[in-house]
Amino acid sequence: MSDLPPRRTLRPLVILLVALLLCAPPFYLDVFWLRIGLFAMAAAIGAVGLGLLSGSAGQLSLGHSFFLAIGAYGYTWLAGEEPGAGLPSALALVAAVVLAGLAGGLFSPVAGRVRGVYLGVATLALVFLGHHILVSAEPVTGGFNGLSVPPLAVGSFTFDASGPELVVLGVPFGAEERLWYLSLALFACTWFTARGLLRSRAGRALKALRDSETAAAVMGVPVARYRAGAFVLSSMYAGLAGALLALAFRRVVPDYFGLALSVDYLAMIVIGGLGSVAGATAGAVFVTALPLLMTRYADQLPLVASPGSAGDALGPTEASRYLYGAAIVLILLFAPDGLSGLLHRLRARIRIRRRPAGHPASTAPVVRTKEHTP
Amino acid sequence: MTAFLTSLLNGLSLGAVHALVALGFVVIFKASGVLNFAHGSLLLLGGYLTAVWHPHLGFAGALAAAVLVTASVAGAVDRLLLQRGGTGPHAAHAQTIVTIGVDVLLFTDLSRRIGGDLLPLGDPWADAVTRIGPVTVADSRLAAIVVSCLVIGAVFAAFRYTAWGLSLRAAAEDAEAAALMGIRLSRVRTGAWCLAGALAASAAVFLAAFPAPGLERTTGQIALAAFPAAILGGLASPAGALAGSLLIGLTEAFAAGYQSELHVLGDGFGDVAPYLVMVVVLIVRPQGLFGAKGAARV
Amino acid sequence: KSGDGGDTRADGVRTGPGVTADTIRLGALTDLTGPYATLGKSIVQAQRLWAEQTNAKGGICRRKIEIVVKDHGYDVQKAVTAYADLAPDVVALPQVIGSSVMSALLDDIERDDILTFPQAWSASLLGKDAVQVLGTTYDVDALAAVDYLTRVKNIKKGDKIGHVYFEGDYGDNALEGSTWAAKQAGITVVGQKIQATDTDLSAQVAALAKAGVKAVLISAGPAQTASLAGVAAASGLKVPVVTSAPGYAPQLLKTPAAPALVAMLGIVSAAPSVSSDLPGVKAMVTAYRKKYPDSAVDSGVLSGYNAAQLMGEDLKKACAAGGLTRADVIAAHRSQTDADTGLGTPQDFSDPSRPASLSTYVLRPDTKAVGGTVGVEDAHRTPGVEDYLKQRS
Amino acid sequence: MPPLHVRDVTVRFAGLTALEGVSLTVAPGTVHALIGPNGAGKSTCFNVLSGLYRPSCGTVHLGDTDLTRLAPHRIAALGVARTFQNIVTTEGTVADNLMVGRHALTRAGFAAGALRLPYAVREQRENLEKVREIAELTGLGPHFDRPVALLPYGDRKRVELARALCLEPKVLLLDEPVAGMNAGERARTAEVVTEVRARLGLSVLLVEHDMGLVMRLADEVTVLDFGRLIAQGTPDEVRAHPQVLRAYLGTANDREDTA
Amino acid sequence: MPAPPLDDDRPALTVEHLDVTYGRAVSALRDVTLTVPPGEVVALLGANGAGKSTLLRAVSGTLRLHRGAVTGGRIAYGGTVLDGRDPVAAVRAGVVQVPEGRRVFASLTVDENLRSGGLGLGRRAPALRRQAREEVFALFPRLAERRRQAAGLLSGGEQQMLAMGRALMAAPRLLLLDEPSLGLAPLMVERIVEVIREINTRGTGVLLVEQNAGMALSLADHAHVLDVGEVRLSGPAAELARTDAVRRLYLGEEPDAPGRGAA
Ligand SMILES: Nc1ncnc2c1ncn2[C@@H]1O[C@H](COP(=O)(O)OP(=O)(O)OP(=O)(O)O)[C@@H](O)[C@H]1O
Ligand SMILES: Nc1ncnc2c1ncn2[C@@H]1O[C@H](COP(=O)(O)OP(=O)(O)OP(=O)(O)O)[C@@H](O)[C@H]1O
Ligand SMILES: [Mg+2]
Ligand SMILES: [Mg+2]
Repeated sequence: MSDLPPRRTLRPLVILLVALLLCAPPFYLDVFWLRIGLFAMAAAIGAVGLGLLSGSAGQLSLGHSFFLAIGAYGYTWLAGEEPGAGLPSALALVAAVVLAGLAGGLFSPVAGRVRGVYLGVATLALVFLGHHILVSAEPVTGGFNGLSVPPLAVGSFTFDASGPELVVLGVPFGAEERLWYLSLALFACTWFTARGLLRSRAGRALKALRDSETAAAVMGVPVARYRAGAFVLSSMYAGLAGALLALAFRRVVPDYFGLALSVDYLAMIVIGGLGSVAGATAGAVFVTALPLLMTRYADQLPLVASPGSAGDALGPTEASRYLYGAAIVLILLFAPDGLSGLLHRLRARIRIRRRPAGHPASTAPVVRTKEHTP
Repeated sequence: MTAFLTSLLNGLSLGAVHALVALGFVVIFKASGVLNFAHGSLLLLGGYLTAVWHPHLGFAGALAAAVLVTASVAGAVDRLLLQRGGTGPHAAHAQTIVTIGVDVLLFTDLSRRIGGDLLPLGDPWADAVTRIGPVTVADSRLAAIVVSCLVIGAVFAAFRYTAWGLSLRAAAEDAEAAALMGIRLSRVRTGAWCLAGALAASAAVFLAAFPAPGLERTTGQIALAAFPAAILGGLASPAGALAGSLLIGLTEAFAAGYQSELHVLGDGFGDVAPYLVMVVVLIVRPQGLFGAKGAARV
Repeated sequence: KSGDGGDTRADGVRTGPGVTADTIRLGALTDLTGPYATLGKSIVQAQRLWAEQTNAKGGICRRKIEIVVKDHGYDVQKAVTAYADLAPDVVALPQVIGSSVMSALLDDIERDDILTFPQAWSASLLGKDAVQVLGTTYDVDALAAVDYLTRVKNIKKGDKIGHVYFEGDYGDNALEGSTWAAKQAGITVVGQKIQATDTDLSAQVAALAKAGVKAVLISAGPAQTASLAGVAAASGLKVPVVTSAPGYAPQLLKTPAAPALVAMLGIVSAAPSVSSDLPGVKAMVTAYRKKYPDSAVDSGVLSGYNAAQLMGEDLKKACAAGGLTRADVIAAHRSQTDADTGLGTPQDFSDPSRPASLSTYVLRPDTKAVGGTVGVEDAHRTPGVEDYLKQRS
Repeated sequence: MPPLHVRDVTVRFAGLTALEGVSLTVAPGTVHALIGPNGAGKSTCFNVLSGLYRPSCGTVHLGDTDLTRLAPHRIAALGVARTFQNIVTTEGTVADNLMVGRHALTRAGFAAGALRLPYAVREQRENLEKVREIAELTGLGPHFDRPVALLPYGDRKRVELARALCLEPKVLLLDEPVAGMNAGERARTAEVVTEVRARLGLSVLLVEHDMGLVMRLADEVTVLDFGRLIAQGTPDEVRAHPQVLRAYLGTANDREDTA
Repeated sequence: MPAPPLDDDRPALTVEHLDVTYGRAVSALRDVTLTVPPGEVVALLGANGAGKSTLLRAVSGTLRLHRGAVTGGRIAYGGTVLDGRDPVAAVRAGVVQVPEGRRVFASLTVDENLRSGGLGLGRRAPALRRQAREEVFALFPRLAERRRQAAGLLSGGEQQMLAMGRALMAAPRLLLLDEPSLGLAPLMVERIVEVIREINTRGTGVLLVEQNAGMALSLADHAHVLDVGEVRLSGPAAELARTDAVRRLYLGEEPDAPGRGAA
């Protein structure tokens, strides 16, 4: 899209600034905030994956939590000792991602053929089947109680507080601080690859497929293979996100990977704005952080009683649920194309004001006609 | 044999209740392209209102009032929250997520009110059962079968033969062209939401009635089972919703009824069996059992 | 970020996180908005009541008790964050609700050395120094249930009994107990696994009827118990049904299934019925009703209050030994071999890998009684329970 | 350039025979027009050629390659490109749409794209150049970076043409390429077709109701009616064919031809 | 299609100083003024992107669906103000559009598509409806053969006929046609011409957007030429047909090039 010259020269500077900003929190924030950050970054990686699938390839998936589970359990089991393969943990991380991709590939008879909402509900099956397996296959998954997650170690450096103590600029680096930088690095990879993909040949083919299967096929796009490919890819991002979440939680339990989690991811990509990496990220931060923050600070709101007080007083969790629900509704009411759409519109408006009557600022296309007779 | 018949009847009646819920999904999806995640909460709302009002209005009165109010709430959600969101290409997605927000709000409020209670709805069937040969079925379930057959038939006819049904299908196909035919898009759509709300409220009665112990805060989660039912039938048609629901109901009942025989697949397999059936059906027919293979020719 | 080193206060008491010169902070990770909201509320209120009473009597170790409550709504992620938020400034957790929450926190709790009383009674929580399951575990209850059926309800060798159980720890653990006990008695168990969302048990009842069971155990929630009893009664499967404490709630007596429940149900529980006339229970019920006139008194109140009192005993003992650090509290706790709060049977906390108590009561529903139950059998030990524990370990 | 042979193709739908034993050959480097009344089966024929429909009997060959049972993307990869009668474009700019047209000619896959491997980046850059040339050629230059959805009908039609050209096809199937254009624009589009044919030597199969255009461009004409072939020959032969006059052109045609 | 009886207070469509903008930035029409007098056929010509469809959208009230808006001027049909209203108002007033690109309801049958055309009229006697449908079938026999077929499976030309028939079911008093000859075979174009003449003689006004200028000008009483959003030429159709610019641009009669087909 139109890159105005001044912005282009500013770009490396902006990137540098953002990178610095993202590296700062471990020095200033306490564990509560760092944890929120960890969850948000992991969620962002997963959301970017789902965004590729839903936003770009037009496929709905409610099975994302299944692939998160594969990543999380995959890492835990592969790196674990008691039940586990005892692989070096860094290798296990990579293998977990591959494993999630394989699982996505196994689903390709469905993912390659079934479209849109149909796929969405078909993937629902994965969540329930997955849960069933996680609970039943106790020797591998630890059953209902799950497994404790071995820390990640690269060489002699471990990403938790167990290794030799590490103090950077006067700040002791515990598990959260170390994991912060790991997550940040992996998130940067995600950002880089996902954006690259969206603008590449494969990304365009996926979008073509979304808008018209026939047209795409006639232009030479192998439909089923690309659909399945998008699914595998999104599973791999989910796997990575799952493994990171496991590292942040330090324990994996099957109940966490339920339908609610899948729905959360769906909410992330739409609230952020479908089809863009930045949107998915923004949505992930919003959906992850908001409830946690609200639960923490809700008791400072007026009318909210402390948890468990007598009578029918409004408890903080309920207050935060209300606020969360209302936030979702309001955001999409005023920004139907999500947070990133809102930003775009603001930017476009500023640009119009700057040079009135110019060439049309490219707004999102308005009416997409359906696929009709060729 | 008795066990088989019991499972069969159980499955049919379960499927009939699912069908009421699934039909609501289908109608909403058709009218607005939205996957209504708030459907379970609407259902809960209908049930809750019936439970609260039946001591004052009697069961029939309370049910009528609850159906009316739930329908209005559903309509209002559509009119005030969803339709405001505009008509962009992603509008249906955004609206789908708005329903998640609505669900959070409704569910939080209702579960705050219901708490851990099990609310009786005061339905006339109470714990009466009927013996059919060697099998017993709860009267409420027989009522469910009858009611949902009637309701689904009516909705089916409305889809086919009334101006509203035609408008709805036309609008679903191409909103702009429908507008050019003088169809009031938002009214048609809101009508569909109201209908779905009414269906959800009536389903609540059967879900909370006798074999179940009463209305709980989790009663709405049954809506999840309606997802596969709706999809299995193909989101396109009410008849599909019925067929899908019956299939799901039967699967569930048989998987539970023959759990010990299915032991090798892990205990509790009955709860996932419907999903497996759904996946298998979708592999064979990606558009669901009754889904048209896309009327647009290629 | 302070370590658990243990500073020594002016009064000579070693203290660590959660304890200052004039307060002792206890934490509660509870569910006030999720599936266990009723239970959570009862426990929180009961423990608040206890704290108030204790503080009125001058507190413990000359310090006021303060209970910090965090609601996780049965959401694991929220629970983990809430724990991270809570853990640094409490000394112990007299309440954690939710098996999956407990599993997710287990490692952290052990690492942080926080004495925790989970409101979950699975045997899988045994064997951790910092975690104490109060009373009996689910399997021990199931043993008692089978014993009750054979002793009182005429279930004989060669009979079949059904066991409907929840997926997860609760059900698995109970099934383990029932299966063992049944095997000893020459009885066959027909299992039916269900999920928390199943509230219509027609299919399960049909399957059990087909199998020809003579009695049914149910390890699920109150809604499931009601449905089971109702359907069974209506379809002519008139057999005794036995559940454990989590499978029953007084609200059930307002449902259509009430007559069936009154007629068929027995409840095995480590705690006496709330309507029992143990003096401790009576006093507590009176005080609770006075403070919370609008709340129902149910078994959650009893177990919450009991937990708080036991925690109080631990704190007192630790104080007497000169320290209130987390390690001191755990040490004090493990030194109790006969803790009796007057709310039921005495408990022995010295061996982390054994249930704290092996005695169970049998109760039955009663529409008129406080808490909806009355006692049927007093606390007693199920014969064979020691053998069971031996083969378990 | 291989010839395209259609032999004895029959297509049936429930209760309807859309094509019945139709045969035709598009000789290399020629423009072959396929005309006929509405519903005669022209688009159906295109759908068979591009692999979207399976004929119930008959075969399609490109040179020696049998296309009859190939998947659409395989056929595209062999160099058969088409446009649609009802415009089918994707969301995104003209450039995006045209780049999709290059799909069969490029190789970078998911991984190469995600990791931005040098060869993928180079490939993309080179193809963008090609695509821009084609856009200029078809008169889409000024719209290159505009979203297609905002373009008027005529320009969207041109996007389709350009996208098909991006495939660098051996055979180009055009379904009513000038519908929705006025006379001047039609003439320009005709020029484009003539030019690419001359430059690339490709064969064109053309469906069009604008007889003027057909007469001007076509080397050979096949006429269908109710799925059956009723005439075949040079434009002038066909124009005089009585059955064609009756079924398709109408008797008034000669008079109004130059209106 | 039962057209309204010929009476003398039949309204005219008046468009005055109309400005239309898309997405708050793209100006698509500027100061466009034209009228469609009662019972006349008015043709609207113009190159791709001139704004013809935009004008029809403005009259029908569907601009909003394309993120466009009337930013100035007014549109009225008789006494009914149409700018800023919704499509329903236009249909109620008797203004019915056949949109560009057919837009039939693909999964509905041909019959149902036709029925949907009458929906804007509210309740109507079934007999009337049946009669209207029979008339459409008489005009396009091909549709009668395909009446139970899903419209999406029709051929392009058949869909165009259906779109036209569907609009006729609404008993329009003013018909807005956006390229009705699109994709039609020459014989069928002649047929459409006859149909337009026919309904016009029954008193229905027609605003005809056409790329087939020869056909349009032969049908129309008046014609206007739009150029990049502004009216460039207007006048009686016959006169316009003699103008050089029109001959060259829209009739394709370049000095040395042979004329192109009527179709
Ligand atoms: N998928 C399908 N199912 C059923 N009938 C079909 C299908 N595709 C085409 N038809 C029918 O086959 C006939 C031929 O259609 P086709 O689209 O090939 O016509 P055409 O020659 O392209 O006409 P036009 O010039 O109007 O585009 C039509 O009557 C159409 O209704
Ligand atoms: N939704 C939209 N948003 C922005 N600009 C638009 C939109 N729709 C049309 N335009 C622009 O408005 C102008 C007029 O378009 P319009 O569709 O009215 O042209 P037209 O005369 O009907 O052309 P054609 O004969 O090709 O159909 C064009 O420049 C077009 O790009
Ligand atoms: Mg065609
Ligand atoms: Mg136009």
